[in-house]
Amino acid sequence: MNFLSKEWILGYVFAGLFLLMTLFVPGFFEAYNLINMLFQLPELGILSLGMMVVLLTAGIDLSITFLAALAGVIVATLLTNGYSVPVSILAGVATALAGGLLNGFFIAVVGVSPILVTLGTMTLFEGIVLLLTKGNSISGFPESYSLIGNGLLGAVPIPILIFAAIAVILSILLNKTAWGRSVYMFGNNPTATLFSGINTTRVVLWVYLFAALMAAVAAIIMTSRYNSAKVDIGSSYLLQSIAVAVLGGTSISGGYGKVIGVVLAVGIFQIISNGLNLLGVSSMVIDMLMGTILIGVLLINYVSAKRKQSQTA
Amino acid sequence: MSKILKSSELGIGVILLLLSTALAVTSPVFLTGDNILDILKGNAVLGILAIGMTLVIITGGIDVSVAAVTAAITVIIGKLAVSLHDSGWSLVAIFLAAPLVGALLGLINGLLVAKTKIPPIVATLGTKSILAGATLYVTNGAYMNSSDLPEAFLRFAQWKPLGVSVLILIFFAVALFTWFLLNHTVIGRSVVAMGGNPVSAMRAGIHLQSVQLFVYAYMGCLAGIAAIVQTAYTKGVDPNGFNGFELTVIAAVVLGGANIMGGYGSIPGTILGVLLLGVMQNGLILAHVDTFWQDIVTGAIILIAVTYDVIKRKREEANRAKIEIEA
Amino acid sequence: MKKMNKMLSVSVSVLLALGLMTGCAVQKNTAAPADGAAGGKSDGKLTIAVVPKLVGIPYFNASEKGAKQAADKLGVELIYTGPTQPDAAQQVKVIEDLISKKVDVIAVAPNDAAALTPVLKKAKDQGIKVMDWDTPADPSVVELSVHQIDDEVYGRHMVDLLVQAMGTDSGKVAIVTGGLSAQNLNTWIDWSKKQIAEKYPNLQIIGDKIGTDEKQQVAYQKTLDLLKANPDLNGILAYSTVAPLGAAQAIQEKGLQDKVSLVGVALPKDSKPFLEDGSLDTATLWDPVKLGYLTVTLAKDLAEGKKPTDGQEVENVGKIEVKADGKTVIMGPPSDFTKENAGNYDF
Amino acid sequence: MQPYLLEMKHISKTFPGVKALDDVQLAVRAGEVHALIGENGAGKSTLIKILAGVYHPDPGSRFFFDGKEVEIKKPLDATLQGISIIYQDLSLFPNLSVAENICMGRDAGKGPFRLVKRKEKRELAARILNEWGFGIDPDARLDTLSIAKQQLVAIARAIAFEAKLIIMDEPTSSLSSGEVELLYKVIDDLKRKGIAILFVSHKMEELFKVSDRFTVLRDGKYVGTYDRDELNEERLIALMVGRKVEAVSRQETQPGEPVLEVVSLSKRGHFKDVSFTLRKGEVVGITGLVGSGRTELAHALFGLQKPDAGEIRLNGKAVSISSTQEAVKYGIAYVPESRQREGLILQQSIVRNVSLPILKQLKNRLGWIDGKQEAKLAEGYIRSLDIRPAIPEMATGNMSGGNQQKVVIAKWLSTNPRILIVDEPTNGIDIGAKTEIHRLIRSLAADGLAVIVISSDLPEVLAVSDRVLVMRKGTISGELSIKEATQEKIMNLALIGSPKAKGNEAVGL
Repeated sequence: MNFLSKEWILGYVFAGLFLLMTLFVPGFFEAYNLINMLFQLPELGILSLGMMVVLLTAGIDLSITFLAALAGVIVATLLTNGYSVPVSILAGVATALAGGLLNGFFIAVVGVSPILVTLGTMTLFEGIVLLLTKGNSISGFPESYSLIGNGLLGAVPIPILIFAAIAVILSILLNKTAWGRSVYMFGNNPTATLFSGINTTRVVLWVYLFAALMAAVAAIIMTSRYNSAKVDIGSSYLLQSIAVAVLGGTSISGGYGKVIGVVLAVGIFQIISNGLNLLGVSSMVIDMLMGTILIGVLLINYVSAKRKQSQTA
Repeated sequence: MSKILKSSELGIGVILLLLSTALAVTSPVFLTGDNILDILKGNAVLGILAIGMTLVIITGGIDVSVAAVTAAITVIIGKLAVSLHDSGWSLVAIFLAAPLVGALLGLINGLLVAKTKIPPIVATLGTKSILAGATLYVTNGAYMNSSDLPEAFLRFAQWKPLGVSVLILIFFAVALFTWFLLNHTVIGRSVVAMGGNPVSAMRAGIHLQSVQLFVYAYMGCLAGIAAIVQTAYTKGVDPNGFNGFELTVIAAVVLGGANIMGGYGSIPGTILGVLLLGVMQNGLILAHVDTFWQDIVTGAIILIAVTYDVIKRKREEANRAKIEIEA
Repeated sequence: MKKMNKMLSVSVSVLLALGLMTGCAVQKNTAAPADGAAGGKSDGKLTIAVVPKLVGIPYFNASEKGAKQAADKLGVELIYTGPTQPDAAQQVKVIEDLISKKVDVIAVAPNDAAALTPVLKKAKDQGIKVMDWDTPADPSVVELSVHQIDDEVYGRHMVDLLVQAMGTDSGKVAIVTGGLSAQNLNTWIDWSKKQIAEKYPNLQIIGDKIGTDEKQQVAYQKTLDLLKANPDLNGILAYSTVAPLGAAQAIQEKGLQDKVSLVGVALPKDSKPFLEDGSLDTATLWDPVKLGYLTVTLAKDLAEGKKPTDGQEVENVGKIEVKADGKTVIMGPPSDFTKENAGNYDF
Repeated sequence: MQPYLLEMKHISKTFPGVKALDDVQLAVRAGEVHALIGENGAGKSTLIKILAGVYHPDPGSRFFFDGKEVEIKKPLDATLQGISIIYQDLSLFPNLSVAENICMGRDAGKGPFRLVKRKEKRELAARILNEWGFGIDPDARLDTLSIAKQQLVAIARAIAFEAKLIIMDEPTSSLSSGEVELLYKVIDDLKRKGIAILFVSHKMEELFKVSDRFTVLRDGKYVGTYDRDELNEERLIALMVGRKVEAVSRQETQPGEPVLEVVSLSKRGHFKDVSFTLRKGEVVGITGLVGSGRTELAHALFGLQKPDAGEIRLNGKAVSISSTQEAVKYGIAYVPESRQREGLILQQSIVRNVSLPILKQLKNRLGWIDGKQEAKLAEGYIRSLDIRPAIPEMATGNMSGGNQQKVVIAKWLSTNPRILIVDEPTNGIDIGAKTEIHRLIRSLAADGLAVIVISSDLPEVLAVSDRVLVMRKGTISGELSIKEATQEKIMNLALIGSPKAKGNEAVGL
């Protein structure tokens, strides 16, 4: 076991922060607040997992939050027009997948660089949502729908269960299936992966479809939790999800990244934002701290990697 | 002739030309000198930042903190203006401080990128949130209007030598200077060489870390100039005025044919990219495109432009191979 | 093992540094002293949380000022906090954390009314009094709704002002707005449109509302384009506190002060230069400082079980109007700022 | 005897934990071609990097150049002293013009804001290109040139720096035979002008053709310096390896039924009207100039490129191969030209590289990758192909070239192919490993595999093939059985399209 790996370092930071907050922030270590955090964390967590998979292939998906908004608006429109919950959710997921397919098509088939494609589709999806909603929010969903985002199973919030399930499934997909293995291999060396008889087009297409699916799931949780769908809901998660994925150890140039790292990273973000909010620290300062921590953890990684190198070389 | 046809700016040029023709047909106002000057003036800030970003992208880097840096400097300009009032020094102080502070902030990015090997997008994402948070924390978002700015600065903002706004001239000057820097100075060629092949560049005696420090500092310096132009353009300071602007800047550069992985990128291309975005925004209103369709059209045009570019490049490559075998 | 110790010490020192920074930040933030947050009610003081749509913009800074004045005067603890972006999701998180903190009253200006309904219900379940201010939330959850203005009156008032400035009730007008998805702006725009349809049938609205991203330079550019695309334009209605400034700047630049009339929602201090040269004819707004003051005053009353009454005189604010439902409070009519009076305000 | 141009004495270099060079010496005279040889890991590249200023030698090392003791601290110092190095990857800039490539580095060390004299540079570049008859447009962008032309640009660059010593690291590794001849001619010209050349290569034949003297290194130690007359191939190999290496003993195989038939296959701009048959158990060598369409043909067979016309028949049945996974399905395997770029995922382990093409077959009951089966597979190949180090979790990037190539071959054997296409199998692999790879190819054929070996290395082609196809300008210009094939005949087919030259002079390009 390498106790100095990126993931362990994140674990130390997570535990340390948790301890610090428990000791010094009143109200932090209370059942209500802990459950509260479990409600808050999944949206960003799920989007970050989607982003992580894209980053593994050395790509990026700037359209992820607006795709989520689009999926959410579709679900909301159908729900408010009397369609049943499953039908509406299915339609939302289908819409997101269509968006993911569009991204995937331009990236994997045509070969345009991901940042360009998703920059374009980001604007495109935003435009479609605006056109559909005229900028207004859509609300008023059935009670059963709002359970998804607000319900508890025993004492555990349903969204965190969804997040946990996704994390486990993604872990298995990435580590135990041919697709997952190909994702890492493609991230390291796309040419050699293609030359090994892997259908890299399909691998990448599925990556963007997966990200789109994550966008849809996050959208369902958000619309259900907030009882509303709107063009800019969750828009601040875009850069946050990249930051979380990277903080979680995902290499922006592809080929490395672990689910556990991203989960810890989203936990770190959650603890900081919640703890400091409880302390009454201004949101602006929280933003600053997030940036500092991002750079700080990467510096630690850099230093430890360098030390390791000089020891083994 | 064949050289012109092959240049990587061609794709975007064609799209811009088509769009402009369509607009000229639909709107009589589009091709007037007045409108063109408005487009240029309105996109001077974007242009200046995009030019700086071109150098960063050529080296294979990226700077997502650019909007936060520019916003921070507009605030500093505002503070300077208030504390110095109308004294003759205020203008000098602003013109010295803005690029200098920008270069210093850029240098921090450069140090992070060059010395710690943190990927540029991540390092600058970090500095972005620190800087944006700090700016808001210090100002609390307070807005400043023209009555807070010195008279001399306002006169400067209105100055129109040769009938062209000084802001456009600054944009052109920055473009021209950077083009010259990139093509005719040692550091400029080092930037291009590093983008083409960093290992070879090191072997040829180019100090890569210095090049990186330079491009990020230069980006920061241009952000300072952009902040002056922005303040002159809006005659006010809005700490929130640049939220999300970094993506527009990057879009302009990559639309202009720069390779996001480094190596390729040109000042004329970037200017075309800036113009495409500017013309699009301008034209959608002039052509009376429905508000709610505007984003969709913009997104679609970006997709078409980048796809066209890729297809063109692929075709070129195929043709290149053919030439070899027949020769 | 040695290596590990080293690593741990690095981690710990980073954590300490963070803790230190946090400490400083808290100290600086005198509005919410750490121990006040800690005890909540330990010193018997009421804790009132006022949540704006976002922090760090002039309008909500002005309300914060008023809220603080009221808190000092009335001896209550005030927490004024919100997200840094007008994102409903972030706002919900802020409120959830406030619930954890066990405040007594939460007054919120929703980014998206519907999106807050679940979290406000949760707050109520925890025994927290819930009210809205600035922008109405779901009326079924809030116990009190503080409106600066009657939306219908305000929307119609803007059109009246524009007609007055144009000097005629026929011609072409355009609508420029801050964000296409801003709920309160859209409400006003809808009432304005209704007013035009009902009262000024000869006014023609050109195109749909134009969004400007809450950015002055964007409003400036788009208004320029608008003026060029419609040379026969007579008037512009500008909603959001940033859009009128950009629009006025465009009119100023093209020297169209006499040809194109502009009425907008703007703070007097920001719009003074434009009012003075006539590019902006009238800015109309309420006093956000008073709004903050009123919000905290009524929040305290709410916590103490006092209901507002129609015509009640609120200190430093004036007479308020209470609608028939007994919980919708209207601060008063809008103030119109012109070049004559703009200098008298400090917000 | 003239004095030495370059003299390095007592050169040692210690890396943390490793002594890469131990009291090594090297002396080169002006106007000679001096071969620096040794197996991979012998310390050649470390020594070259010290010469180039990339590494600093340990204290006590002494370095004389042009009569005085010098200290080389950074790459630029070496260049300015008159030592130019042409790296195997050429170290050029694809996005710059030829002229700029030639002059790159001239301004290094000057103030960053000094102006670049582009016109002057262009003139200098044009003059050199012209004087030496390289026939390259100084304004062309480098990435529009062939590798051979790029190599000439690299040489022109050394000339432009008035180099007194040019180090060439495996200069012929990506050149075809004809281009190699051109390079020899240039080397001759350089010699005549008194420029010394330090030549690093693994190809015995060419070493004896161009070199005047040899310095041999082994395991970071100096073995000796010898005149050409003192050595023969066998002796040289013995000096390098420290033992005797046996030549490939050829197991004669009986070709079986045709496995692959290619009929009039064409791809516009790449190859035209290519027809041949490949039988079970035989090795067919395909050679010709780089750019003659060999690799493109292989790509078409492996589904990486769609041919415009013609037919591919497998076991008598016409098939269309439009993707790599289809190729794999049909039992075709391709060991690509560039091991590092196309063959392996260097960051990943041996296990993961070997299992990559058959991941879908390694499923257990849950549909997951069966880790045990996967490890067993890799361990099996590590044993049967003698891959070293025998650590399944070893990242392939940390292995030697020969072992890397074995991993690539293992990867393909795991798919149970019927046809194995090997492109430049021993590029940059040292002698010992080279014969091992050759032996492996022969034994695979003996086991019934049909093998195509694409190579520019004529001795290699002759060593492993049963039949040789020569390509020229996209077509097959001739076929030779191993009994009739000679290097000369192959060269003639590759260059002029007929096995008999009118006179030997015509060959030299």
